[in-house]
Amino acid sequence: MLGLTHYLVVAALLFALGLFAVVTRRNSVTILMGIELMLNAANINLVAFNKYAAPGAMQGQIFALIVITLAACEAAVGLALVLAAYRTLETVYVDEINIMKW
Amino acid sequence: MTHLAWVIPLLPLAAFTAIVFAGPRLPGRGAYVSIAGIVLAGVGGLIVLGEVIGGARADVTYTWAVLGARPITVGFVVDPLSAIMLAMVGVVASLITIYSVGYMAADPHYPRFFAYMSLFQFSMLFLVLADNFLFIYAGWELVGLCSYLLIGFWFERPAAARAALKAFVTTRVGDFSMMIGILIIFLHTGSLRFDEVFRSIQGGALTGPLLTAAAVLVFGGAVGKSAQVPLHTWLPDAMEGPTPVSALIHAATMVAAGVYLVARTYPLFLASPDHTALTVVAYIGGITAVVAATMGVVEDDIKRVLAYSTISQLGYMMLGLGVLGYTAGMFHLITHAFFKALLFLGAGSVIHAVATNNLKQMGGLARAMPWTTWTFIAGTLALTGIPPFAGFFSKDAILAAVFAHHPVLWAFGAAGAFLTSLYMGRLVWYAFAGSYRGGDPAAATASHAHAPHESPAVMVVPLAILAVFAVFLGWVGSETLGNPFGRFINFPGATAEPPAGTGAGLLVLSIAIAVAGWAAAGAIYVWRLVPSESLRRAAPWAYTLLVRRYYVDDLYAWVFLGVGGLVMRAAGLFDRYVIDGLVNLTGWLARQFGLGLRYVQTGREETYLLLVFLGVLVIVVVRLWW
Amino acid sequence: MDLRPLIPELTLGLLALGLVVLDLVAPPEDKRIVGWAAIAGLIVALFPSLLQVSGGSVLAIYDTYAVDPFAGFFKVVAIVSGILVIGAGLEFFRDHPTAHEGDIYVLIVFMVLGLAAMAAAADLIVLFLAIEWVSLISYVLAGSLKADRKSSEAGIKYFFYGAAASAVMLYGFSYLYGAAGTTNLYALAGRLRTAPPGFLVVAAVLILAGLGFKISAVPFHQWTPDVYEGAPTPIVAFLSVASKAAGFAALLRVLYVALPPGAWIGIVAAVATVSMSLGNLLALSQGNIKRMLAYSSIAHAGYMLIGVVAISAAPGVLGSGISALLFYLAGYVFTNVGAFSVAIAVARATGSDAIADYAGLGQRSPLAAAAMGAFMLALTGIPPTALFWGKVFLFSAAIESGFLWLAIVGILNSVVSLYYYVGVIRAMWQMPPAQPATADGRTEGEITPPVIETPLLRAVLAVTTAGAVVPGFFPDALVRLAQTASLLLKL
Amino acid sequence: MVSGLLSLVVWIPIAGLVVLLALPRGQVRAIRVVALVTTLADFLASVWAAAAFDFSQAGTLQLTEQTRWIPSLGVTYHLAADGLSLPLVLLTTILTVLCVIYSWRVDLRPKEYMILFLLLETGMLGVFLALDFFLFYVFWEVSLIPMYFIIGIWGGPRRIYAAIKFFLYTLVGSLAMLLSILIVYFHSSPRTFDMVALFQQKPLAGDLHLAVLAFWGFFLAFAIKVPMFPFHTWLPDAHVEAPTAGSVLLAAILLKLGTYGFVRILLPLLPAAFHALAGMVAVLAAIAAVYGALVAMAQTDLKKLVAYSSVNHMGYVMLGVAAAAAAQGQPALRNAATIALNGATMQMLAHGVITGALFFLVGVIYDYRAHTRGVNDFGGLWERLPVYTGMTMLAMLASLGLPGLMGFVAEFSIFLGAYQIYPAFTVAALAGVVITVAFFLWTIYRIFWGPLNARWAALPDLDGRETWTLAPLAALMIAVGLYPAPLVGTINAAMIEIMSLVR
Amino acid sequence: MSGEAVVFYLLAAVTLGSGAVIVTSGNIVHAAAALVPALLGVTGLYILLNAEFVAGIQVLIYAGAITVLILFAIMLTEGGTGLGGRQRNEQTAVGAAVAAAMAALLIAVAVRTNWAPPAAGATLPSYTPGAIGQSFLGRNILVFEGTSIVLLVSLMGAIMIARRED
Repeated sequence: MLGLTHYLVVAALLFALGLFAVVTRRNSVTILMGIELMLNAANINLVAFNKYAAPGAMQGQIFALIVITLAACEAAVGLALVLAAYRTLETVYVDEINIMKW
Repeated sequence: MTHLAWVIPLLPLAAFTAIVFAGPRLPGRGAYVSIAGIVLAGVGGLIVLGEVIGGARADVTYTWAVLGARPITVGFVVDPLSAIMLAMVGVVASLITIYSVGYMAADPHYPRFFAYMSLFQFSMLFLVLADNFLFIYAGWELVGLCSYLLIGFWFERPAAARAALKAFVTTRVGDFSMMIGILIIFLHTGSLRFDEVFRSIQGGALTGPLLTAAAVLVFGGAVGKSAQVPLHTWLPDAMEGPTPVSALIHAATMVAAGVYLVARTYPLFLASPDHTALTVVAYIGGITAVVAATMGVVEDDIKRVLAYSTISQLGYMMLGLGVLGYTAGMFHLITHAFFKALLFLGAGSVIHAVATNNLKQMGGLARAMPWTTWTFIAGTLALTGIPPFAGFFSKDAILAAVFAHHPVLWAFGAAGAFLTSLYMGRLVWYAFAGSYRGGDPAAATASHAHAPHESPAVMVVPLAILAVFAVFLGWVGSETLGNPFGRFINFPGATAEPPAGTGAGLLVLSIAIAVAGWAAAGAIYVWRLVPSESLRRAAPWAYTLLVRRYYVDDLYAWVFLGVGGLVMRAAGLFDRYVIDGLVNLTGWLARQFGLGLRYVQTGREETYLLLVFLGVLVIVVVRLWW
Repeated sequence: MDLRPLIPELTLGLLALGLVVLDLVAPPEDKRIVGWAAIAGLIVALFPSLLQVSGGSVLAIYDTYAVDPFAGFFKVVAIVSGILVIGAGLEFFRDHPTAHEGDIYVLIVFMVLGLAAMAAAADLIVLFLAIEWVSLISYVLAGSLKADRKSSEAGIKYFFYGAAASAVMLYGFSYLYGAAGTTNLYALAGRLRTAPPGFLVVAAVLILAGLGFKISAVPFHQWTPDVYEGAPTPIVAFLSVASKAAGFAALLRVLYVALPPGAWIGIVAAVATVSMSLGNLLALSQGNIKRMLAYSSIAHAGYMLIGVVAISAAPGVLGSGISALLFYLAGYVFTNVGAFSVAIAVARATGSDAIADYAGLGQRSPLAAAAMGAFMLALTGIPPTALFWGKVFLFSAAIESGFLWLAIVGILNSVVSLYYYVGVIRAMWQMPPAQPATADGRTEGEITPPVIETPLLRAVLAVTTAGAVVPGFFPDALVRLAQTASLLLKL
Repeated sequence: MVSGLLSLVVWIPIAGLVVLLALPRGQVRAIRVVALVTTLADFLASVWAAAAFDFSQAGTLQLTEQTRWIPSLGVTYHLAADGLSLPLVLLTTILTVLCVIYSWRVDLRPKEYMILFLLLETGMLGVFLALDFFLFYVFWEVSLIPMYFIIGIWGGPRRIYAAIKFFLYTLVGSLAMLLSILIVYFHSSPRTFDMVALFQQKPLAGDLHLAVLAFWGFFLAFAIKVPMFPFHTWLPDAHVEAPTAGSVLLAAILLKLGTYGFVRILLPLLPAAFHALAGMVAVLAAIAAVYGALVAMAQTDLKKLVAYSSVNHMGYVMLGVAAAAAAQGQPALRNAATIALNGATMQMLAHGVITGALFFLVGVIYDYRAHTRGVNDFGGLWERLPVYTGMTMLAMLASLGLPGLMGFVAEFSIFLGAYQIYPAFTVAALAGVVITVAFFLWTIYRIFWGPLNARWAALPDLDGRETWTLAPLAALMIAVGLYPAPLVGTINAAMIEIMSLVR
Repeated sequence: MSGEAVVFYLLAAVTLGSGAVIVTSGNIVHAAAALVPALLGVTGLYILLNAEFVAGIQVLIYAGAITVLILFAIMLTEGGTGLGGRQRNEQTAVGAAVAAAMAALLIAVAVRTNWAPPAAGATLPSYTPGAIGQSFLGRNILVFEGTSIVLLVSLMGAIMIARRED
């Protein structure tokens, strides 16, 4: 029987994939993609919980909608920052961006 | 004026204050003020003595401070013991101060000398009048301070400076012991006043070994101050001070304060079970009497010979007190004060004339300075116990008392008497007999162009007066005259009568011993039957032992300067590197820890991001499974 | 729908929109007018918020928004720091000309609104929205000096760190929603009572990642030094006080209202310990004032977390963790903004953020130096300053709630912190001003020009110094304020 | 009785400080005059306070001022004086005057210098007079900061190290004390920060473990300030680097804050805990007495030597305090404890006067004459500088406890009292006295005696200002040494009162 | 196995498979391209979960806007080749371990927690766009208004950052 747990497991795996991308990728754009995967994983949770755990209202879906919107904002701001950094620092690889440390 | 006796010490104090603030502008550049102070004090002392002989007594007390619920009362006591000391100090100090006018005439720090003298006189008189441990301790320290300042009077001489330091520190070791004794006494009797303390002890407040310990510890102070073995080493060095100082402080008064302390606190010693404390006193005194005398025999410095003699005589006094010869000990203290002051002043007169302390460079002074010579010889005879001079009576009384209680110690005393005659004879022959050996021709042209000559009257007159005392004072303790001294100064329960029938024999024996000493001196130094060189060759080890002063100084130097210095340096290094090192290490570690940790802050985003997730995992894992 | 509880937010929103328009019409060469207008507007907006501090508690807008004294306090904090930071910014941007100066002021005002929402959010969705709102503006502001390499780096680092942290937090929110079936914080509380402890711990930690990032608590702190060093100084000042304050507001509301204490107390205590210790130890070896203040800010997050841990039902201000925290935050706002303001002024004169370049400041610019000295001592917690009392209250709260060891850790850390705070003082008064010798060996006159003390700078310093010091002498008013505001809405 | 007198004493320096702030930096003379007038006024105010003080009731707190300060916390502004604090206040005001006189020639940043001294004065006076824990704590810390600057700006070559060490070390202690204050507060009922009330309540009396914990907090603060044996290493560094007037106040007053805290706070507040740990304190005190003297002897820097002699002397004070603590619950020892405590308090004053004078004297030779403090660099100075030599020897003799001078009265009382309670430690401390004698005399020997070192053939003797700086202290040493009864009586009354709280 | 389950597993496979490509691909353009099926797979899951409106928005915003944005960014920075050298940093192994551990933790929580039981008798409401719109103007108005402000602010910010300084 297909249930809540299935969705949660998929979400968890997706989250882990995103996490893996975030911590191992050098290119900042790919890191951003990883973050989007993590947000999507959370959204799967929200929508799944809305169906199985809180069917009476639609807060989960509303939450997911907001997250999607915010993800877009985040992407816009993030990519703008990446572009700006690319102009001054001439790289998009985050491990090369370390003037400041210690 | 017995009740006003406390004013007496204030006279020299006033003189001191005046000289300190107005020094050179005062009459006689301060000397006259100082003399006025002490002479007035001396007259006062004599008056008090007279009144006390007439039966007057006084004990003036007031509250020093209220500590806790208990007021600590202190005050001054006038009784025979303090009266006789008062008079003795006053008279001797007056004469010595007058003498100093001549002796110190050429010194650039003339006013300062008299200031110190006045301060000392104040302290000594204050000590004598004290009726409690606090004051006696205070006076004790103050006389020590004056001694320190006066030994180091010629502070620019390194030897004098070192001697001063040594004197103060060594006596302080004794004071340390005395303070502990006082603390024990206060703890058990709750008072510092002698009369209350003794009453409590009689009441059983302090008994047994602890009482003995307290008495011996108090005696420790006397050992230091009176230069008894083993704290005797400072006194010969103290001769670096001006000679009047040696006469006043290091012969007549301050060093005798130790004896006075024992006499003053005699009930404490008496109460000690089996007289243990007194036995300790007696043995220390007896040993000192002999040991110091032996060292005197090989000494060439005229003042040092007298210093050893002083130590030895103080040993006699202790010996006397220790064998219940209370009267005898005190009597010897008084007579000794006069004739030893006389001897020192005489030596000073000699030194003044020949500008050296070395006996080997004197000789034949009898012709040049007759007054000095004859007064000196009077003093010597008194010291060596030749009748009818003063020392004979007092020393004989001691020896009689010793014989009564400790025949073994009598042997010590007898040996000491023999040695006394020996070294004094040696001194007299070297200094006054024969022909003048000093006066290096080259140096003679400079300051002492002429041969030695007699000192000025201001120095000779005190010598003469003291000589009178040295000759006649003994009679006040003479049994033939009914021993007025003994009737005046005595302690109930402390009697030392020699066994019946032995009195006359002993008397003869002691005279014989003294004469034998003189004879030996004559044989060695005058007629050269047994020349000193041959003695030296016969027992070189003995000679070296004596010249090295039994290696005690060397031992102390090794222990206190060597080992003590090592400990001190070790403490300094320990503090700097271990204690402070730990403090700095803490700071250093924190800093290094921070320096090391900051490499976690790599500056690279991927580390940061990894640590976010790792952080979450770690916290969860730790919280749930650990 | 009753909009009256939202008057502060509406005021701020209208102000922000008005400023957008003003920014559009203002001539490009004089965008400073936007800043002045923002200050004026914020001062006006301060009053409705102030009224809320002593007002009643109510849940507005279908129970999604809490209007209580607690939120009111944080609104005041946000607005006051906004005013001060814009003032400092007007000073800062004199030397950093940018076409976006006006935009920056507008964004700051928008951020104040977001901070207000963070403090008042009573619903997970609103809270997440508010946090993202604030974060997005923060990223932009941090990277706003585009020509500056450090600023760009700061923007990038901040962004990715923040995005990752909020993704983790969102996951935690989703779990809470799943376990309780509601997004309302107050409704959550009741439904989570039966949740298994393991679940609660995981959820709490996931949420802590996002909020810990906001308040710079270890181990979610690592953006802090780099962003503080690289971002424009006024922005850093704003992040260090307002953003941190709002983070604490959200943290307190989520932890106190929604989650049972057993799930998080131990964790937060540990985080507090590590934050204090790591922040202080790492600050010891910093040579850049902004970086040093970054580590210091991590350490202060640790101190303030003591107030979060110290839940106790004790009456009175001594012993109440929340009021201690609020008091501390209030003092911290003035102190830290003041310190950054001096840093701005010094950097204007010397062109450097190095602490070594503060040498001789005590002689050249006694006023600025004295203010900085006061701030440094205040950050150490030396009386009589506001932060001294703040620490007293925090430690007493810890003791009262059985966390004596935490107070001891705090004290040891205060000692460590003295070393680097005094480092600044030492540079200002004990080091001679740098006088490099010229080629022929003569020394030139002072090469470092004195700080230009503009009236604006003086005003900012006067306000911040007063805020940092006066409560040290007379803490009573602030104590009462914190006490009132600690009454966070409970159902 | 005039109310507000103590406030006047505490705040006059701040008034002067405000005036100084307004003065332009260049008006050096005016700055000095204002500072002098302020400190003199404060001295007169303290004398006025002493005049208003009822010495027949010296044990009770008088001239009390109590107003609300932070009502929400129950913190009050509570000042009062008794036989313990009043002499310390007088000592503080007079020494500050002397410091200002001595510092007349300080040319480096005189404005800041004087401001800091005035601030320091307020801090110190406040500590002695405050009877509310928070007021006390605030003053305690306020006295810390100016001293940091005084060392750090006007100090010697290693001033930066010394100043931060001083600051860090004392801050460790004061924060620990803060913690203990809070612990005590939370266990009081009704909750209060008022010392007098807390002394009566003894909040932790029932819980020895917690009381011991609170004790350690206070102990750390006071022991570091005193400084007691293992916590003393900040002192030599601070003293060596501090400018002369700073050293003087540091030694004479700031160290007393620690011992004052022991007597005023720890004894009556946590008697049981103190009793439990009195043995440890006594051991540390005895170690300090001997070890401090030994280390002092090893020093060749005159200032360091005097600094370590402070460690040694404060060891005596702590021995007295420990003895008092040990007497808790034993009425038989009450009287001995009171005597020891009297001695300890007396020693605070004596050490303040004597060591203050000694640091002035070191400064005289170092600042304006020889520019060296190496004990071995001198020799035979007596010849050139008789007045200076006399003053120094007087101070050193007083310091080594010569009867007739102030230090003896104190040491004697300590030993008299402490012997009954800690005989072995007292004997150890007495051995320390012997070492003290040795190193002071050795120092005198090396500096003043022997042949004159030709390097110093042109040194001038004390000038008028220096003489006037030192004369009052010398007079005090002698006067109290000769006639201690009034001072001891005043202190004694207070000590009886404090011991009655040690139950 | 029901048809729903088949669809679920298919969608899960597509989502996770594409996700794996995203995180492992050496070519960033490939990674960006793989984002589209991954996001569409999630969309499918939304539909399975009766969230049609969310699914629509997901397609619009994610698959449409965000992917395009990302591609733009890649082209602007890497010149469109997607081959910018090494894509993976040194901490791959640690990262994999952390990811695995995190997955394990989250799955454990997902499996072992008793999630909120649906209220008795509660039925799924119809998640029509209309209903959602009603919610946004009613219960969730604050979120709605807030989001609009955030959009405005992000726009301002993104423009400000992305624009070249004149």
